[in-house]
This record gives sequence, structure tokens and C-alpha cells, in this order.
Amino acid sequence: MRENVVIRTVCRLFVPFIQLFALYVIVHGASGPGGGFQGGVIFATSFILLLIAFGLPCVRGRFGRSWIRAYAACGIIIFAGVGLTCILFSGNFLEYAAIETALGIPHLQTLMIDIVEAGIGITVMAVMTSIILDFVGKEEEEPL
Amino acid sequence: MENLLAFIATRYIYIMTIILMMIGLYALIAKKNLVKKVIGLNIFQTAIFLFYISFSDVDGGTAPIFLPDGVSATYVNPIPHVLILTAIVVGLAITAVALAIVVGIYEEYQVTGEDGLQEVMKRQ
Amino acid sequence: MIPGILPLLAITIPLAAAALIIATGRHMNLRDSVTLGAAASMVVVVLAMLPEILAGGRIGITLVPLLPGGDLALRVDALGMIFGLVASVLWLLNSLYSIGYMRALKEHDQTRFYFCFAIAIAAAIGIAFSANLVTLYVFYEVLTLITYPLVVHVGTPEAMQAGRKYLAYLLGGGICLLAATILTYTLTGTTEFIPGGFLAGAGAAALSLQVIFLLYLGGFVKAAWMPFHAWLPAAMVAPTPVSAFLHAVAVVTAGVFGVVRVAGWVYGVDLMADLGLGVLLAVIASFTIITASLFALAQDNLKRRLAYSTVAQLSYILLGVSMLSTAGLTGAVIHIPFHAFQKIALFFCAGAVIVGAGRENISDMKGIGRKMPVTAVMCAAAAAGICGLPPFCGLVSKVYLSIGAVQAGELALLGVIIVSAVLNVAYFFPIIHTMIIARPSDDRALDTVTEAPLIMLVPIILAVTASVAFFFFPAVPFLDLAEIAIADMSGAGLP
Amino acid sequence: MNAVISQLPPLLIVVPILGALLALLLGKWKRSFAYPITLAMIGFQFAVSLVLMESVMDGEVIHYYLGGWPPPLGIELVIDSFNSFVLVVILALALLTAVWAREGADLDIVPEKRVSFFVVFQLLVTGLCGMAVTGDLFNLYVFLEISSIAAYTLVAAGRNPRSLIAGFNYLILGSIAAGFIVLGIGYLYIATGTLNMGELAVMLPAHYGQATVYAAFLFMMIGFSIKVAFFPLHLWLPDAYTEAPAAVTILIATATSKVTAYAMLRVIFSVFTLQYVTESFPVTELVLIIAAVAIIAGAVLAIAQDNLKRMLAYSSISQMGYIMFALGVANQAALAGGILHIMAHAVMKGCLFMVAGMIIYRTGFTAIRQLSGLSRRMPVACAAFALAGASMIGIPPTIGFMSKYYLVLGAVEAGEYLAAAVLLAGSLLAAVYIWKVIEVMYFGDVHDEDLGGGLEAPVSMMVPVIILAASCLLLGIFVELPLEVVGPAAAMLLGGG
Repeated sequence: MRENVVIRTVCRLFVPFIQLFALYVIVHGASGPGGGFQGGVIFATSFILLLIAFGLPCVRGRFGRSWIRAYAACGIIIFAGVGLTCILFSGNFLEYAAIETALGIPHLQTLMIDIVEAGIGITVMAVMTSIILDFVGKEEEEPL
Repeated sequence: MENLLAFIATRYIYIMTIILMMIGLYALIAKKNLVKKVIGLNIFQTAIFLFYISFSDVDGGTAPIFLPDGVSATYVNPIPHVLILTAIVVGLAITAVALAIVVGIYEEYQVTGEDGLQEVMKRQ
Repeated sequence: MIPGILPLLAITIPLAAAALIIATGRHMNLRDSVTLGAAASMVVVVLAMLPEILAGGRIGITLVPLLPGGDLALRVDALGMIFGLVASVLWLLNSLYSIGYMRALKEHDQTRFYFCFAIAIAAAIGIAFSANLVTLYVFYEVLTLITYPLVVHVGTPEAMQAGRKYLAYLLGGGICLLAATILTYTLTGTTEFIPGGFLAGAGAAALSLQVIFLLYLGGFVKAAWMPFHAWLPAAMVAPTPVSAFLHAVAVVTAGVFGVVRVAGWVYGVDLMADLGLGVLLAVIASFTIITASLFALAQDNLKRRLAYSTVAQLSYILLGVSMLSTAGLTGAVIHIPFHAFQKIALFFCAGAVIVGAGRENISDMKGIGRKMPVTAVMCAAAAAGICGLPPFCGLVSKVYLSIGAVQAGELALLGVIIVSAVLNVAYFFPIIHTMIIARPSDDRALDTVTEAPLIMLVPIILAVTASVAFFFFPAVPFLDLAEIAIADMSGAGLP
Repeated sequence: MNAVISQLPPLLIVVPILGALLALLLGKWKRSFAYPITLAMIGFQFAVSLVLMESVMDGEVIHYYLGGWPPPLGIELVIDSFNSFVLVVILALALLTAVWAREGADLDIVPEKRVSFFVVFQLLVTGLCGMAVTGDLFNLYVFLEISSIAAYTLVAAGRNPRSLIAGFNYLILGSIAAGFIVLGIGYLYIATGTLNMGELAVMLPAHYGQATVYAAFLFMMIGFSIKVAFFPLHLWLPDAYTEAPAAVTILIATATSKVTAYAMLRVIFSVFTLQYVTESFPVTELVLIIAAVAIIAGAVLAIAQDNLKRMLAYSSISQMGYIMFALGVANQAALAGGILHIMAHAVMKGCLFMVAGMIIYRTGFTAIRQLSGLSRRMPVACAAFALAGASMIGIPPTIGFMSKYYLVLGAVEAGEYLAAAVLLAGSLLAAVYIWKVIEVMYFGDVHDEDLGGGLEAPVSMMVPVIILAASCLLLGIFVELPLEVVGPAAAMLLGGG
């Protein structure tokens, strides 16, 4: 399979579309089926595709361990940050409506949901990728 | 007899779920290979997921999507779907941990089967 | 002064002493003076309560609310005072004696020994002054557990075996006591000791009350009634001060004290008579007295013979209770201190022989009195006291018991007392004969024998003197206390 | 109730998760950062739990709707006297375990894994908090799995390769249990259309006769029985407790098992209600019988063990029988005893496992017969063991006695005299297995003279042990304090609240 031009090219072509689709699924989560988890998993599949076609070093080079860790943490921080912000506006945890009424911006609630979903998506993407990468190349690096 | 047929005809989905669940349990208990056990675990969990999805179904229901004002439709109960999404995440995490442990066992003992494991333990 | 501080002090002093003993464990003299100081101050504290109790008062204090039906509460009354006095005074004697004994034999782990001793005495005082069944049970279990290290002190396999037996009997007994306490609580909603008893008003079936009494008896297995006595002779592997502690100061005394307490303050004399429990007790006690005396005859090891003697003597107390008459109960109650003083003297003598001559078997003690005159004479005196000869206080309690038997119209019980007196003489006389009269088997046999150190002799002499004094002045204070206790127990309705 | 307190329930969970992330990121940069953050976070949770308990002491109940969505759509967090008590207990234990693990973790955890160890440790504790505060059944399942996954990972994290196998078996059985629980939740949802515990309690009585509800109850009972290792579904426990790293054993044996027991009681009494388990579907009698068997069997198996940790593990099975015993008797006194025993067992088992860990830390000894004469080298540790052991046996006035007293009292009040006798016999058996160790420790001869005299463990391990040993005694003497919470909690459960 190594050096197979067809596979490599097809994969290379597919990856952006997969990632775009993933973003669509994430953003769509506020008003229909979809959401952070599904989108994140789809996003992670793009890396899996890269892994299959180009091998581990290539993926690691693009998306290294520390980046994965940063993304995983970042997503949760977005999620929790939004939730805690709601508390600051004297709502309950994740009560977006509180911010909406406090600031008076219409449809802010939907936007907040998208932000939260994006946070979830980022974390899921990072974690899924790291699970696959760690199983594929267990011995190569120092454990956490 | 007719009752039974009617029962099967209306509840076949539950029966299928239970069969699937039993397959999973069988693999969990009877298979010696640790990886197959993990697969059995996944089958078991999937059966439960299907069970949830099947009971959320409404005859003739559509996907629960926001519709434009004035349009109404029967849609399936979305809550079990959401629950199962969470359960899938949980299942995924369990699978990941289980596989990591199996890899650890393999690295330690160079076996993936329970028989081999018992032998190695005896030798120690 | 806050009322009720004294009983609290009486418990706190030994506990504080225990902490100090651990802290000063490296300095032997300091540690031992802590023990002595605590013992002496405890005697003072207990004596300070005596006038009020003699005046018919009670001193009570509630420490913490513990369980439904039973706060952790202390209340000193006449009966408790008797036990409290015995325990504190004898602890003082025993401390003096143990210091001599332990140092003479260079025993190991002395700090642990004194530590456990101090806590055990706190538990014994707690039993004496407990105001309800729950408090009694709490201290009873603490006493069981903390005496275990004392029993197995030597650490030999035989001692460990004896320790297991000790625990099995006493923890098993504790469970019975707990069951009885809980059943009592569910029947009546209280566990408070009430003079004259409180179970009568519960309206429970006679059978269940009888079963509960059996559970109580099982609980007070510390009284070593037969056939549940085996732990006591087994525990003889312990160092002698421990045996003295078990037999005189606290443990078995706690057992018989518990029986008296339950008979008078939980059941009440009338209810006991109605349920026929007196007969039950009388049967058990008579059987124990005769059998244990016979067993004692067969022992060659001095301490074991004394142990069986204790088993028999304790049942005198049960026998007195079983008569359910004023004289019988008085005899029972005063037999607690009188027996304790005499038995502790006997055990001290046995220990003195171990220290001075290194012998434990009676057959090896021929003529030992020539080298150990004080020990031998004191031993003879204490033995005479137990047999009920004048001028020792043993006679006083036995006379009361005999009167009680006659009053109750149970001549069979009088017979038991007489037969037992004969048996007492039969098993004590050979000891005295061997020690004082018999000739040593050969001339060199006594070469290594010396009199025990003075610090051990003093407690022996004090104990024997006390038992003589109590013969002439039984009223001070035990008989007086006993009268108050009996009046408490019965109102005025006893024959 | 002021605004700050009303916002505390979600913070109890969110803030420590953020803290765990912080520990992960900073730990990557500098390894020594992970531990203080974990400690601080658990300390924070403990403080929050104390505040929460204080504010619900008067019988008030805090309801918190996540996202402002009331049930049945939203997830509800509920704080009442029962779960605030459980929270305080497990967080106190978790905090002490964390202190203990500062040096105790080195025993089984290689330095490279130290950061992830404490992060997962933190997640486990947070999952347990989530289980305790949630008022939503499915959310309960999710938090149960969060804490379980963390526990599987931690059990398998040790240096000892056998811990991998123990962890794998734990994972398999735990996941089956979780599967059963989630199935049961599904059936309840089918029957009522809600997952909120409070709403379920209201809606279920109309469906008591349905097979769906029977199935739900049975599935959940079996699932929880596996999770709490209720005999005879305890098979994962002995290996997991024995082979896991010492600090993990302490945490699972105290916090995890207790919260799971809490969840079981909560589901049975708050969702199904007392009336269901005694009248519609009378299982209490059966539970009582099995609990009695568990008490005896666990204790007998414990007596047969030579490995100290394994003996304590079997003892846990026996002690879990005591808590289930409360469920079987199901009256005020017994349930108060059971809830009190949740605390009592956590405190004394925590102490015992800590001492076992310290012994391994200092000497490497795992077998009881090797402990000969240890009291001379580790006097404080052995004294703590003896005290906690006395509590295990139920010697008054320790806390172990108090809970046992209430259980027996409850059994007697309910007329279950035989069961009461079994319980008392169980404490005699406990005396046998505890005494086996104490005898060897205190009265055995010292074998390896070359090990030297002073083997007492470092201060950071000693402090929690001393605190726990002292609590065994002090909580027993001042038992009124926990009872102020436990009594109302038991009444609330019986009332179906």
C-alpha cells in the first residue's frame, strides 16, 4: 500500500471535504440532528484517513501530541467557560437565556449553543485522534 | 399460537435486541481471547443502544428537526437518541481503556488469551 | 465544684495516666511513679465520693448522648461505690506489687503492660459507675479488649492459645449482653438502671423475659459460672499481677457486679421471683460451687487451683442473689469486696513464690515457708479467710449467705455452702501444709529460695490486714453500703 | 439560601474538571505541579460539600436545573440531607487519600505516570460527586461510568503486572453491570417517559403492576449489586482490591463503593419507594437473607486469607452485607444504621487499607504471617490498625459499634431476631480475622532483624492514618453529630423523598 499514488491522492482530496462536513455537522447541532460529538468524530476520521494513507509520522507531524492535548483541554475549557459565564450573568450553569436577556442581543442563545458544540467537537476530535494514534504507535514516544 | 405470532410480529425488535445482547454476553463469558471479550462487550452495549433507539420510534415519525412555523409533523422521541449518544461516548471510553489494558497485558505476558495467561501466572 | 465531676475524674485519671505512661515509657522510674500517683489519686477521688453515698445520695453526670435509650452516663450509687472502692484500692495495691514483680522478673514490654492496666482500670470504674446498660456494655467491652494484651503478655504459643480462648468467651459474652441490652430497650424504651427494676412494667411475656435473662447471664460470662468458666483457668498463663487483676480487681468482679446490677436494677427482686429466675441462678451457682471446688482439688499448679477457687467463690455471689432475700443479697454484695481482698492476697503470694522461688506447682513448694516466712503465713491467713474462718472477713459474708439460705427456706442451699466450706478447707489445707509444715525433699532444695522483695510483701500484708479489719468492722464501709444498695434494690418489700 | 450557595452544586463538578485539565497541561510542563492542583481541587470539593451540608441540615432541599431547563427535559441536581452527608464522607476520605498518596503513590506508580495518575484520581472523585448530586437517572449512569472508567484505569495502573488482569476483569464485570443499569433505566423511561428521580417517584405508583417496572427494578438491582460487590456478585472485588495500587485501593474501598451503595439506596427508596419493595414487589426479605449470607460468607472467606489486602477485601464484602442488611430490614433504625455504616465502614476500611499500604511501602510485606512483631517497628501504624480493627469488630464506643447497634436495633424492632443474631455472629467472625493480624503484629517474634527498628512511614502518610483512627473513636463517642444528618436522611428515604 505504501507509495500507492491513487490512494494517497484520493485521501488527500477527501480530507478537506470530510473536515468541512464535520464542521457542518457541528454547527447544525443547535437546530437539528448533529452536534459536537458526531462532528468531532467525523473530524477525527479525517486524521485516521491520513494515518492509513501516509503513516504515523506524517500525522504526528501535522497534529502532534502536545497539540492534541491542548485541543482536548481547550474544548472542555470552552464548554465549561460558557457554562460558568452563564452563572456570572446570574443564570444557572449553561443557562444561555440568562445572557441573552442580560445583554439584550437576540438569538445569542443559538450562538452560545454553537460555541458549546464547537468546544465539545474540538475535544472529541482531539481525544478520538489520540486514541487511534496511541494504539498505532505505542512504543515510539514517552508516555504522558 | 396466533398470540405468539402477533407477539413476535409486534415485538420482534425487542427479541432481536435480546438475542444480540445474549451474543455479547456469551462472548464476554465464554471467549478466552481478551480482544474477543472486548468485542463481546461492544456487541452487548450496541444491543442496549438499539433497544433505546427502537423504543423511541413512533409510527410514521420523522427526524426531530425544527420545522418552519405552521408546519407540523409527527416526530420520533429525541430524548433516547440523545441519551444513547452519551452512552456511545461512554462505551467508546470503556473500549479504549479495555484495549489499552489488553495491550498492556500483551506487552507484559506476550499472550492475549486467558489460557495462556493462566499458564504464565502459574509459571511465575 | 460541678456535681458529677468526681466520677468523671475517676475515669479520666487512669486514662490520663495511660497517656503519660506511653509518653514516659523510656524512663522506667518515671513511668512507674505515674502509675502509682494515678492509683493513689484515684483512691482519693473515690473516697471523696464516699460520704455522700453513705448519706444515701447519688452522684450522676451525663457525658455524651450515645444511643437511643442510653447516653454515656455515669451515676454513682452504693452498689457501684462498693465495686469502685474495690477496684481503686486494689489497683493501688496491685500497682505496688506489679512494680516489684515485673522488675524482679525483668519482664518485657512493661510499658504496654502498665498502659493496658491503666485503661483496664478506667473501664472497670466505668462499669462500676455506669448509669445504664449501654454505658455498662461500652465499658464491659473495653475491659475485655484491653485485658487481652495483659493475658497474652508472655507471648508464648500457649499464651496465645489462652488469649484466643479468653477473647472467644468474653467477646461471645459481650454479644449476648448487647443482644440483651437491645431487647431490653425495644421492650421498655429505656436502659436506665432503676432501683427495683423496670422490666416488670414492660408487660412482656414471661418466656421472653426469661430468655433475655439467659442472654444477660451469657453476657456476664466474666462471672465465670460453669460451664462457661474455661477462660479463667486458661488465662492463668498471664503474669501474676494480671491474674490478681482478673480475679480480684476488675474482670470477674465486673461479671458478678453485672449480675447483681441486672437482678436488682433491671429485673427487680419481685420480677426475678415471679419468673423463677432465682431457682435458675441457684442451680447454676450450686453446680458451679461444688464442681469448681472439686476441680480445684485436682490442680497441682497453685495459680490454677486458685483460679478454680475463684470460680467457686464467685458463685457464692450468684447464690446470694438467687436467694432474693435481704440477708442473701447482703451476703452477695459484701462478698464482692471481701473475696476480692482475700483472693488478691492469695495471688500476690503465688506471685511472690514465683519471684522468690521460681516455682508454680504446689508439689514443688515443700517447706518453702522456712525461707519465705512472711509469704507463707500471709498465704495461710488469706486461705483461712476464703475458707470462712475467723478472724477474717470471709466469715461475715458467709454468715449472711447462710442466714439468707435459712430465711429463704432453702436448706439445700445451706447444704451447698457447708459442703463447699469443707471442700475449701480440703483444697487450701494441702497448700498451707506443703508450704509451712512439710519438710523439703532434700537439703539443697531451698538454696535458691529467698523472700520476695519488700515492695511485693507490703501489698500482701495490707490486703490481709484489711481482711482482718473488715471482720471486726464490716460496716466500714462495705456493709453500710450494702445495706443502702439492698434498700435501693428492694424498697422495703424483702423478707 | 444565598445566591452563592445555590450555584455551588454544578461548581462542585465543573471546577475540579477544569482543575484536572490544568493539572494535565501544567504537569506536562513540570511534573510536580499535578499533585498540588489535585489536592487543592479535592480540598475545594470538600469545602463545598461542607457548606452544602450545612445549608441542608434543616431539612431544606436544593434543586438546581442545569441550563435552567426544568425536568423532564433538563437535568436536575439535588442536594438533600442524605447525599450531602455522603458527599462529605467520601470527599473527606478522598482528601485524606490524596494526602496519603503524595508519597504513597510512589509505591506503585512509576514517576512518568504520576501526572496522569493524579488527573484520573481527580476525575474519579469528581465522577463520584456527580453520582451523589444528580437527580436524574441517566445522568447518574453517566457519572457512574465516568467514575468507573477512572477506577478501571487506576486499578490497572500499578507497577504490578497482575493489576492489569485485575483491572480487566473489573472492567468486564463493571461494564456488564452498567449495561444492566442502563437497560433498567430504559424500561423506566418506557413506563413513565421521564428520567427525573423526583418525577419517577410520583409517576411510578400508577405502573407498579407492570412487567416493565419489574424488569427495570430487577435489572437495576442486579447491576448495582455487581457494582457494590454484593455477595455472590462480588467476584471482581478481591482481585481488584488486592492488585490495585495501594492509594487506589483506599479510594475505591472507601469512596467508590460507598457512593455506589448510596446510589443503590437512592434508586430503591427515592425512585421505587419503600412501598414498592415491601408490598408491590416484596424483595426485602430476600435481600435480608442474601445480606445475612454475605456477612457470614465474606467474613469466613476473609478468615481464610493470608494476604492482608485480600483479607481486607473480603472483609469489605462482608461489610457491604451490613449496608444491604439495612435495605432488607428497611425501618428507621436499621436504615439509619446502614447510612451510618456507610460512613463507619469508609472511615475504618480507609484506615486499615492505609496501614496495609504503609506496611508494603516500608517492608514490602503483603502476607499476614510476615507481619510478625511489626508493632515494634511501626508502633503508630499498628496502633491505628488495632483501633480501626476494633471498630470493625464493633467494640464500643467506636463508630463501627454504633452503626451495628442501630442495625441490630432495627432488626429486633422488625422482629427479625434470626437476622439480628447473624449480624452479631458476623461481628464475632470479624473479630477472628482482625485478631489474626493483631496477634501476629503485636505478639509475634520479630523475624528479619536486619530491617532495623524505626520503619514508621513518612508524615504525609501518617497524618491521614492518625486522623482516620481517631475518627473511629471520636465519631463513635460523639455519634450524635453524624446522627443529626443520618436520622433525617433515613426518615426521608422511608418517606420516599
